[in-house]
Parts: sequence; C-alpha cells; structure tokens
Amino acid sequence: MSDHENALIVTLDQAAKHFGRLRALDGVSLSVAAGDCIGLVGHNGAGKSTLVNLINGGLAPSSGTIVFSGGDTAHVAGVRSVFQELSLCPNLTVAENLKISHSALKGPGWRRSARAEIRASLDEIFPDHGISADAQVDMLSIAQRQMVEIAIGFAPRGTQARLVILDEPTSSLDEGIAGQLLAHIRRFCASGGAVVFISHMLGEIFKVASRIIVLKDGRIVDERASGAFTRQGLVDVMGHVAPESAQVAGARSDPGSEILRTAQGLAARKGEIVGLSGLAGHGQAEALAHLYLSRSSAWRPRKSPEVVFVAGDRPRDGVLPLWSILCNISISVLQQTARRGLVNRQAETAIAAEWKSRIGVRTDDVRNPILSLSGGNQQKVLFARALASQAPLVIMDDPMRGVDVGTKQDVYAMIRAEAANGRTFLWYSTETEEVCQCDRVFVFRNHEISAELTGVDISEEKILEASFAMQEAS
Amino acid sequence: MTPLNLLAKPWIWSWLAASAAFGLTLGLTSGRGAGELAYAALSFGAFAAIVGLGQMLVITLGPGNVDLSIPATMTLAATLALKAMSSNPGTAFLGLGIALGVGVAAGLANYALIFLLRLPPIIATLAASLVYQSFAIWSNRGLRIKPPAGLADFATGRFLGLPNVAWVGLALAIVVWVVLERTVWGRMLLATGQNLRVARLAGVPVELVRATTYVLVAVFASLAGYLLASFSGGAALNMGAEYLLMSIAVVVIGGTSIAGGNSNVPGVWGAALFMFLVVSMLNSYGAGAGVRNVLTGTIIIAIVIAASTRRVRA
Amino acid sequence: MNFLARHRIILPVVSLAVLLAATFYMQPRTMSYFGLNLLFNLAVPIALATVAQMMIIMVNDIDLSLGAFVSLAACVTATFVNDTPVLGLLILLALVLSYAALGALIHALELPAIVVTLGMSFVWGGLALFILPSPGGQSPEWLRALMTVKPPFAPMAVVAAVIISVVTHLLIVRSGIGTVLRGVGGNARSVARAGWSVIWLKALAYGLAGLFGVLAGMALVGLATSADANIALRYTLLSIAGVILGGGEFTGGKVSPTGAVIGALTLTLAASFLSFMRLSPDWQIGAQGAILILVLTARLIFSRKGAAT
Amino acid sequence: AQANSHMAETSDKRIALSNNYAGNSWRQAMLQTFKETGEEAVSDGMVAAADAYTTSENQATEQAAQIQNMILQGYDAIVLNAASPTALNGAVKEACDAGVTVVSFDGIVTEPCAWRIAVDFAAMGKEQVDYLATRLPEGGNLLEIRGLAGVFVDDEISKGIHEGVAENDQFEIVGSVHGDWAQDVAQKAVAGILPSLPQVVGVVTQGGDGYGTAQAFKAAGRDTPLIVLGNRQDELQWWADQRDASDYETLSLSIAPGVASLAFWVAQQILAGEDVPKDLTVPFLKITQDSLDDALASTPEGSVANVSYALDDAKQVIADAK
Ligand SMILES: Nc1ncnc2c1ncn2[C@@H]1O[C@H](COP(=O)(O)OP(=O)(O)OP(=O)(O)O)[C@@H](O)[C@H]1O
Ligand SMILES: Nc1ncnc2c1ncn2[C@@H]1O[C@H](COP(=O)(O)OP(=O)(O)OP(=O)(O)O)[C@@H](O)[C@H]1O
Ligand SMILES: [Mg+2]
Ligand SMILES: [Mg+2]
Repeated sequence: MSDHENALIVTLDQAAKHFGRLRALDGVSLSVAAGDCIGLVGHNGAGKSTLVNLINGGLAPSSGTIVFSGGDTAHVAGVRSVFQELSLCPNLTVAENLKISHSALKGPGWRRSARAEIRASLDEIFPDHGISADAQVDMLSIAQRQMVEIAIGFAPRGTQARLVILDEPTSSLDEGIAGQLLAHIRRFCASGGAVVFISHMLGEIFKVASRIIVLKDGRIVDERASGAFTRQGLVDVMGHVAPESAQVAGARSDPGSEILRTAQGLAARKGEIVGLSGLAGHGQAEALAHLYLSRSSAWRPRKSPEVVFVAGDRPRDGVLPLWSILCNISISVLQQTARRGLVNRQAETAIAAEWKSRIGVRTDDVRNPILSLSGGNQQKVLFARALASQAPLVIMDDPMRGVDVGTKQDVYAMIRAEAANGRTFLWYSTETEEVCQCDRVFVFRNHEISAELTGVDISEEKILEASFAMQEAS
Repeated sequence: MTPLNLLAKPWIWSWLAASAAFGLTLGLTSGRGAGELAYAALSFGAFAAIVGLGQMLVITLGPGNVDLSIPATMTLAATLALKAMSSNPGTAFLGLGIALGVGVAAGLANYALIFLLRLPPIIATLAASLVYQSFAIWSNRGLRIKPPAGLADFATGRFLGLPNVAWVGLALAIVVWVVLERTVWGRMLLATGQNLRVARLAGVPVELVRATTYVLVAVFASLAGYLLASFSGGAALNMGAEYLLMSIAVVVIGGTSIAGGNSNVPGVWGAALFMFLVVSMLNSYGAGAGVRNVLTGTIIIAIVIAASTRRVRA
Repeated sequence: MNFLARHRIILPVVSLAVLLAATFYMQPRTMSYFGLNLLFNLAVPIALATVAQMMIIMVNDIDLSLGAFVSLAACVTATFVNDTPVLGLLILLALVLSYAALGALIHALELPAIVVTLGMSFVWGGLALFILPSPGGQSPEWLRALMTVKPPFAPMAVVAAVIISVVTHLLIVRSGIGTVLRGVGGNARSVARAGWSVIWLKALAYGLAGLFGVLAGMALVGLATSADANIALRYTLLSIAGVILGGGEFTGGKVSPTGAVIGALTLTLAASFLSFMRLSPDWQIGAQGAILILVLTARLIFSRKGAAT
Repeated sequence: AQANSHMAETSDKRIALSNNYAGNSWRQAMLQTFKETGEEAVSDGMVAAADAYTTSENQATEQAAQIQNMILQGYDAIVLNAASPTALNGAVKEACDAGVTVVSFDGIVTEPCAWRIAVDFAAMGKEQVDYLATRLPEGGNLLEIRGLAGVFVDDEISKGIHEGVAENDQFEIVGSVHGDWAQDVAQKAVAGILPSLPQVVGVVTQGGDGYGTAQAFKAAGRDTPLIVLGNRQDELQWWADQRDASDYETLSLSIAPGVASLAFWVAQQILAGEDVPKDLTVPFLKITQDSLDDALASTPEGSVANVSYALDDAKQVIADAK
C-alpha cells in the first residue's frame, strides 16, 4: 500500500488526553489517508469527541504526537470539523458564517464570493435544500442549521478540504437528508478526500465507512474494514449494549381514568406511560413544554405540584449549576416540606439521601457540587428531582440523552414501578426503542399528531411510517 | 477554616480592603480617633449597606437585572414621609408607613414595566426613576422639612456604642442572610438567578420571585431614604444621587456574582464600609477630587480582579 | 419569517419619523435647514457615543464608563489638542489603546465588564478632573469650524448622522472583520474554533468603542466650544438607551449601527419635543422617562406581532 | 412716561428661563420666584410670556439643546442659569445670531454677546475668611467644604477662600472635602475626615452644607467650630437655636435665588431698548447676627433666604453699572 502511505493526512502516535485524573483518551494510534472513510463508534464518553478535538487541533494532547503531512497545523493541512453541538453564530447569515471559518475571504466583494461558495457547497451536498445564503441562522430550523454547518465543513474555503470530521452530524437530520449526506461522503472519499464519521446509528456507519474504529474508555479496542464487522459483532466490541426491549413488557396495570387531554389531541390515563415520537424538531418538545407551562404557574407557589418536568437538555433546562446535588434534588419538594416558609433541612437531607441510594447517584456526598457528576449521573439527579415530588404527572423531554445503558435500565424499571403506583408519564424520546416501551405512542409530524399507536401497533416500522409516510401522500 | 480557605471567600476582599483603608487613615493620626472613624463608617456605611442589600437581591436574579431607580425611590419616599410628618412629634411610624408604601408602589411599578412591557430592567428602572423624581419635585418642591425630633434622635443616636442606623442595617443584613440561606423563597430566588428557565421547569414560581425581589429592593431603598433624611435633618431632592453607583459597587465589590444566583451578604457590609473609608482615607491624605476618583476606581478593579482570580483557582 | 423581524431597522425609523412629524406639527419653525440643524446638532456626539456603546454591547458586554470617558476625551480635546495638537492627539490615541487593553483584560481574566467599567468610570472621571478642575479649555478652531460647517442642501447634523451611520454600517455590517466581531457576540466559541484570537477581537471591539468615544468627545467640544469634567456623564445611560431604541439587544451580537444612530437622534428629538410641549417644570424630567417608556413600548407591540405571525 | 413706553414695547415679547438643575431647595426657590415674577409681569401686560424650562442632571449638553429649542420656539430673550461658563457658548452664540437676547445669572457664560449678572463668588469665599479673621484673631485650623468637583462656582469660591487664607496667615486649611452643596453629602464627608483632623476652629463652606457639617461635628462629639453658613433655612434655624443656647455667633452668606427675577427684569429692560452694560453685579445676600431673626421669619420652612427683585431694583442695578 505504498500509494496509501504517500497520501497520509494525519498520523497519531500514542496520543493521550487527560482531564485531571480522567483519562479521556488513553494512548491512541491512528492514521488517516486520502480516500479513507472511517467510521468511529463507541459508548457515551468513550472519547470520540476528544479524539476529534485532538485531530483538529482544538485540544493539545497530554502525551503522544500528532503529525500532519500537509502542513504544521490542522488548518493548513486541510482538516475540517463539524462539531457535535451546533457551532454557528446565530446572529449572522449563512454566508457570513462561512466567512468566520474562511479568514482568507477579504476585501470588497467578499460577500459575493462567500454566497457563491456556500451555495455551491449546499447545492452539491443537499440538492433542493431551499436555504438562502442570506438567511440569518437563527431563523433556520435545527436541521437546516446542521446542513449549513456540514456545507461549511465541505466548502473549499481557500484550500481544499482533505479530511472532514463529522461528529454525530445526522442527529438532527431526517432520513432523506441524512441519505444525501451519506451519498456525498461516499463521493467525497471516492474523489480522494478523507472522512471521519461519528454516529451512534450503526446503520449509517455500515453504509459509508470503509474502515470502522471502535473506541472504548479512551482506547481503540478494534479496527477493521467495515466488511469484516457484522452489526452484532460491532455491538459486542463496543461492550455495554445489552439486548434491549426484551424485558420491557412487564405486567401492565389496568388503564386508569383519563387525566389529560389537550387540544392537540395528546391524551393520557392515570398510571399510563405515553410516548411521543417522530422526527426531531417536529413539535414534540414544544408540546410538552407548553403542557408543562400551562399546568404550572409562574406566579402561584404550590405545595404539591400537578406536574413535574425531567429535562434532557441539562444545561439549558435542567441543572442549577452553582448548587450541590442535594439542593438540585430538593428544589421540587421545598414547598411541600417547608415549615412557615423555612426550608426543612432534615426532610431535605433525608429525601436527597433516599434518592441517592434509590436511583444510585454515584457520589460520596450529596453535598458535592452537581457539576462534579458525570452527565449520566447529573441526569439521574434530574430524575430524582422529579420523582421525589408527589406530582401525578411526569413530563420527560428526551431524558436519556447521554445516559449509558446500565443507567437506562435502572431508570426504565423505576418508571415502570412509579407508573404502577398510579403516576402518569409523558415521554418524548428520539430513540425509537425507548418509545416502543410505552403503553401508548403519539407520533408527531409538522407540529401535529400524525398517529396514535397502542398495544401491538407500537413498532419501529409503524412509527417511522407515521413520521414520514404521508409526505408523498399529501 | 485555614487562611487560604478564607482567601477563597469572595467577600473577604472587601473586608481586607476596608481594614486597609481604616488602618491607613489611622496611620495619619498614629491611632487616635479609631473609635470615631469606626463610628462614622458604621453610620454612613449603614445606608449604603441597606440599599446594597436590596440591589444584591436584584442582581442575584441574574444577568441584566439591576435597579437604577434606587436614588429616585429614596428621594420620593423620604420627601413624602417627611412632608406627611411635617416635624410633628409622634408621627414617626406614620412616616415609616408612607415611606415603605412608596417603596412597594415603586417596586410594583418597576416590575410592571419589566413584565408587562418587556422592557430591559436597566431601561425600565431608569425611565421610571425620572418619573419618581418628578413626583418628588411636584410634591414638595425641594423644601427640606425637619424630621420629628424623636425620629431625628433615633436616627442619629446610638445603642450599646453602635449607631442605631447601623443596628438597623445589621438587622436587615441578618434577615436577608436568613432569607437567602434558610427560607424557601431564598432558595427560589437563587434558583431563578442561576437559570430562569431551569427554575421555571423545576416548579419555581419565577415571576412571583422576580416581582417580590423588585418590590424588596424598592422597599429597602425607601427605608434607606427615610432613615437618611431623618439622620441628616431633612429630605433633599438630590439626596439619593450618590447611591446609584454606590449600590452596584458595594454588591460587586462584596463578591456577589454579577452572573446571578450567588449572593454575598457579609461582602455588602464590608464593601459599604470600604466605600466610606476609602474616601475618608483619601480625604485625610489631602487627595483632591481627581486623585480620589482615580484611586477609588483602581482599587475597585483591583478588588474585583483579586476576588475573581481567586475564585477561579479555588 | 416575518418582515419586521427581518428588518429590525423599520421600527426605529418609524419611531423617529412619527416623532419628527409631531415636532414639525408643534413647532413648524423646526422644518427648515436652520431648524433641523438646531434640533439635531447636539445629537451628533450622542450618536457617536451610542455607536461606541454599541461596539461593547456587540460583544455581549456593557460599558458603564462611557460618559466619563467621553468627558475625559472632551477635556483633552479642549486643552491639549488645542494647545499642543501633537501631544493632544497622542493622548487621545493612548485613550483608545487603553480601551482596547481593557477589552483584552476583561476577556483574559474573565472579569464582568459591568464591574470593570464601573471602576473605570471613576478613573476616567478623576483624570478629567486633573485636566480641568473647573470648566474651561477651548475648542480647536478647525474642530469648531467642522462642527459648524454649513453644507449645501442638508444641515451639518443630518449630513453627519448619515456619514456616521454609513461608515459604521460598512465597518460593522458589511466588512469582513465587522462580521467576525458580530460573530463574537453571537457565538464566541465558534469564532475561536475557526482560528480567530478572541482576545484580539475583543480588544478590537473595545478599541473601536474607544475611538468612537473619543470622536464623541471631540464633536462635543466642537459644538460646545469648551469642556468640563462632567460634561457628558449622561451619555452612559443615553447611549445604552439609544442602542436598545435602535433595535439592538443586550446579548447575542444583535446590533444595528444605523439603528443606534437613529436611536440617538430619537432620544435627542424626544427631549426637544417635550420642550415644545411646554410642560410645567415639575414634570419636564418625568416626561423624559415617560417618553422613553412609550417609544420602547412600541417595540413591544411590533415584536408581539412578529411573534404571532 | 418712560416706564409706560417700555411697557408698550415689550408687551408682545416672550422670555424663557433656561435652568439646568432642579434638584435642591435653592433651585426650587429660584424657579418659584421666577414663576411668581413672570406670572405677575404677564398679567400686568409687561411681557407676553415667561416660561421656565429645566433639565435634570446639571449637564451642559442638555442645556445647550434646551437653548437651541428656545431659539426655535421664537423666544425674544433667554434668562440663563448656566451649567458651565464656557460649554454653552456655542448655543448662546447661536441664540445671539438668531436675534435672541441672552441674560445669564448665577451660573454665567463667557460668550461676549450675552449679558452677565454676576456674583463675585471669589469675593464670597474671601469674605468668609476675612470674617473669621475678625472673630478669631489668633487664627487656627480651618476645614474647607467644597461643592461639586469640576463645576465653576466650586472652583471660584475655593479660590477666594484660599486667597483669604493666604492673606490671613494665622489660618491654615487642614482638610478639604467635597460636600456637593448637599447637607447629607457634606455630613458624610466631614464625618469621614474629622477623625484624622486636629482641633478645628472654623469651617468655610459654599452653601447648603453648613447644617450637615454641624451635625457631623456633633456626632463626633467635638466642639462646634465657627461654621460660616449658606442661608438655608435649616442652617438659620440651627444658628438661632445655638445662639439661644450658647450665644453662638456666625455669618451666613449666599446668592439669593431671587436673582432670577432680577435677570428677568434686566432682560425685559434690554428688550425695551434700554442700554444695558454687559456686565452687572449683584451683591450676595448676607445674614448677620442682627438680621438673623428677620431672615428666619421671612424664609419658608425648608427653603432658602430669598429676596425678590422688582423692576425698579433692576433699573437701579443697571444705573449703578453705568
Ligand atoms: N473539557 C473536558 N474536561 C474534563 N473532561 C472532559 C472534557 N471533555 C471531555 N471530557 C471527558 O472525556 C471523556 C470523553 O469525552 P468525549 O466527549 O470524547 O466522549 P464521546 O465519545 O464523544 O461521547 P458522546 O458519544 O457522548 O459524544 C468523557 O468522560 C468526558 O466527560
Ligand atoms: N466540560 C467539562 N469540563 C469539566 N469537566 C467535565 C466536562 N465534561 C465532563 N466533565 C467531567 O468528566 C467526567 C465524566 O463526564 P461525562 O458526562 O462525559 O461522563 P460519561 O462517561 O458520559 O458518564 P455517564 O456515563 O454517567 O454519562 C465528570 O467528572 C464530569 O464532571
Ligand atoms: Mg461526543
Ligand atoms: Mg455522558
């Protein structure tokens, strides 16, 4: 493979990255050459994003080396990244965002070139994208923003992109657009470009990757041509992922009386677990937020709330970052346990201790700051906050984001148990498997309910069908 | 607590700075007049501390929250209260009631502008303050009416060696501290200040919290105005002017985070004493207005840098 | 997507137009070359100060020292620039650079800008008192001539407002570096990731604020003919109000230079309008607050409509 | 006959007062006097209008805009208490060019086209020290209370005081603080500096700060020194109380807010075609031990000792200046 050797873009040799005691990456050796299309997989926190940041120069390695063959820096070597979290400037237009990453674009008329360049890139990757180069980014939908970001990643920007790293680029794209992207990646690699593609959707990985690298706890545990993996084989190597859906259907209690029906058609009975599904961004989160806000007050303090909320987007909706774990849990029960307006500190401590053990928050002291917890454990705290209250209705907005499989199983069991005790759950999830565990599922499309599924009708196919199907029909 | 731990407390810097200013001033007199200076600092620091405590609560509500109507509220409350009392004996509580009533009204008006008209608090309270100022002018045309003798004696008097106004300021500080540390409302305020959206989704009645906070700051301001007018022998139309920047300065020098969700009661008192003592020190050393301002500004920035870099490291 | 949300400039323009029409109606004499100049010439330094404040708000900070800084710049102009032009201009340059350094310091140490600028307001004020312990100094001849020039067709004030808004529009909205600066307000992290040095960008934004602050001070001296240490203290709050009136927002890098200039003109005009209403002196101050509330409430009606559609 | 002709000539003239600050009792008394004088003159048919305008924060910029608006409103004369002696010159020049008569008083402007009714502030400062010299021949330490930093009046009075101290070298100024012409600010500043001061025999002030100073001395438990007062009613009342209790004796002096009415009449005379010199002086209002009771009786509670000037007073002042 002398040919291959010549076209090396980047080579990592025992590259490691430590954050304090945490070994995010623990010695990784890897090389990427022109024409490579690498699929990178691994559990949450395996170190994928950290690896990406080392390659693109965003982080310096704690030890080991990274060598670019095309120049001193990632930028010069033509290495580009599309980040996991959206990283456009929302107050700028699409073309102006290209300018931010393309500093060579200067002088009078830069705007025209920027427009032409981003338009060409968008047209090439996503035909019929319908995005104006002069649209301000905060006026675009999440999927459109993601498309813009990808298009900027592949745009020439003065040099030519040689390696594009895509960190979970499809998480907010629907299947059709994701397909366009995958097709483009294949074309790009065929024409001599290289891609590192990260996704938790193994199907996509198998569709594009020529080589698959499996990361686990900061190490490469396997690396093969993609043909050499089977789906199950890959899952096994990644560890963790246990066969799911098997233990779901427990004995379900009899459906209680209906306690909720919204104008939109969302309904729930006492003790029921209701799932919300459909493509991301089709109004599920808004429906839940609206429901929560309409059933709780910004003015009236309540001793026992009617409804509680479990956030999935932790920094935006869930975590009170300056506080301890204890205070983060107890905020929902403060008013209930208070005596004459004073915080009942004994009750608070007792409740926090109880939930720490019940839900297994991994910490030695609930007085530690919440930010000392890992993401999954922070999420458990949010569950504890909601479940500790006595609210009969629990609203969950994609609460399993970044939660590992073991924890998920614990939480599923707990939700089941609480439902059996008569609590009602409204559960929006982007993972179809989770939704399939519910008693009833509402599928959303274009901010409307396109299907209501119950019993045996709840299946991945039916949900997908309701998410897309009528698009052609209508 | 080890000294190093103590240095990581954001409020310690204001106390260190206040002590340094105190020491330097006394250095000039080789130690004489310590009691006198401390007494003056406590008296005048009390007014800054009272308005500072209110401003601290508002700033705790998070970025963008601040009350610029404090001076006008002080003036209006004092003017109306002193006019109502018109130096008659036995009317002190009537005056107090009127002052606090003005505070409640001003706070509600401020919050109404913020909530109903969605004005940024900076602009809303600024605009409202001009209206309050006009009210004060219209109601009394700047006449300085004397407080009733009993009230004046109380405001300038002392108890157990400390000025009465300092006792009031101290009591309020303790109340605010207890409210923040121990009450449900305090918790809800701190939650709202960290992230309004999170607090709302966690079941906190955030608008109620915001409304009560804006009322509280105005009530504190009106109380300070009432006491200051009683202390200095009458309400003047410009009596609150210096408390605009002062109220913000004592909060931030005191170590309260401008990002919200984090209050610092002891720091407010430390900073209030510091703001008085630093001027006294510079006056005592014969610094002119120019030098005095430059040094005051520099010291404020130095304290903020010291407190914030310590905090990051800690 | 709606029209008003996309064209945020419409609301400030409409507010100004309505107010101007009302002023013309109340005092027809203002409807002339001479009248417009008197109505707006003192808005020129305010517009410059508002643009300066906008530079800071653009990068998500706020400047509480601007009024004191403009006063200082005015004092320097009325003394050093008049007496020893080279030294004077060097001092002004140093002031601009110190603003830039302040921006870098705030970014590097992650200090809250509001606190640092609060402290700096004392510093600038103190320095101004050093230079002019009592009012005085004199405007350089050329500056006086510049500020009282009578261009054909439109009065100086109008021409200056147009020039300021065109120049700042080109600088902030059209140019590449302006785009990056607005990007810092929008998402500093992504700008940093794209390889820009955010500390330099912040220094640049603050430096521009310093530059426009200095220009505001100079323009003020040109109009007033002399200076004092307190001459522009009101500009701090006026400039913040002007930016917001002009459709800017405190966070997210959403600012409009043209809007800021229009906001400054609106504020100035509002004060004159009140003057023409001949209110009792008791209420003249309060009416300023009321009109500020009124103009900003219009913003709410428009944005509610925007949200509804 | 002459008066009648003047009346006829100015009956269609409109006069405006431009004021830059309303935040203290002195200014309020000034506005009140102007209002009374103006209303009377309008009802007597002397002038067509006498309107008062005020801005809030002692800012030259806002006052300049105010003057420009008055030009646009077509006033024939502007009576001006200026925020700055020089910073309004641009606007004043524009007014003159537009044919508007500008009469400045108290806070005067240096623009040559305007009239000035000046108080010799420096002399007012110096007189304080001269008075102290008569009362305390052996001299001693003085405390100086200044006004608002950066303002013309503050600088002038302070200059006069320092001149006086230079002439009377038995005195030494051992401390100087800014009281911003406000009792509470003065009280605070004095309380802060007192602990570091030696024995003080006299306090020289600028007006509106004497009562606060006295309070601060009292709170510090020090002997009340000889405080020169500034005509505020609370100061006079305090003085009277001290006098009754302990034969306290001092001097009070300040400019009378009624000077606004003098300026009004001067403007009227100029409009009437009278030849008025550009620089007029008005004596400051001095209250001594003998006139204290009268002054106190005629001053409303919480206000400032005042004299209102009539047309004849104006004519007298003009005649004196010629
Ligand atoms: N700046 C940081 N400071 C401390 N720890 C970090 C930092 N960035 C990442 N980590 C930790 O490093 C580990 C690897 O994180 P990384 O983001 O690379 O995971 P990932 O494989 O991308 O996970 P996911 O699938 O959830 O995106 C995690 O434990 C993470 O918490
Ligand atoms: N940006 C960051 N800055 C500092 N520390 C971080 C950051 N991100 C994560 N950490 C820390 O890294 C550790 C692991 O966090 P992370 O959320 O990635 O773990 P995880 O592997 O996803 O865990 P879990 O499986 O529980 O979700 C925690 O101690 C966390 O506090
Ligand atoms: Mg990742
Ligand atoms: Mg995680």
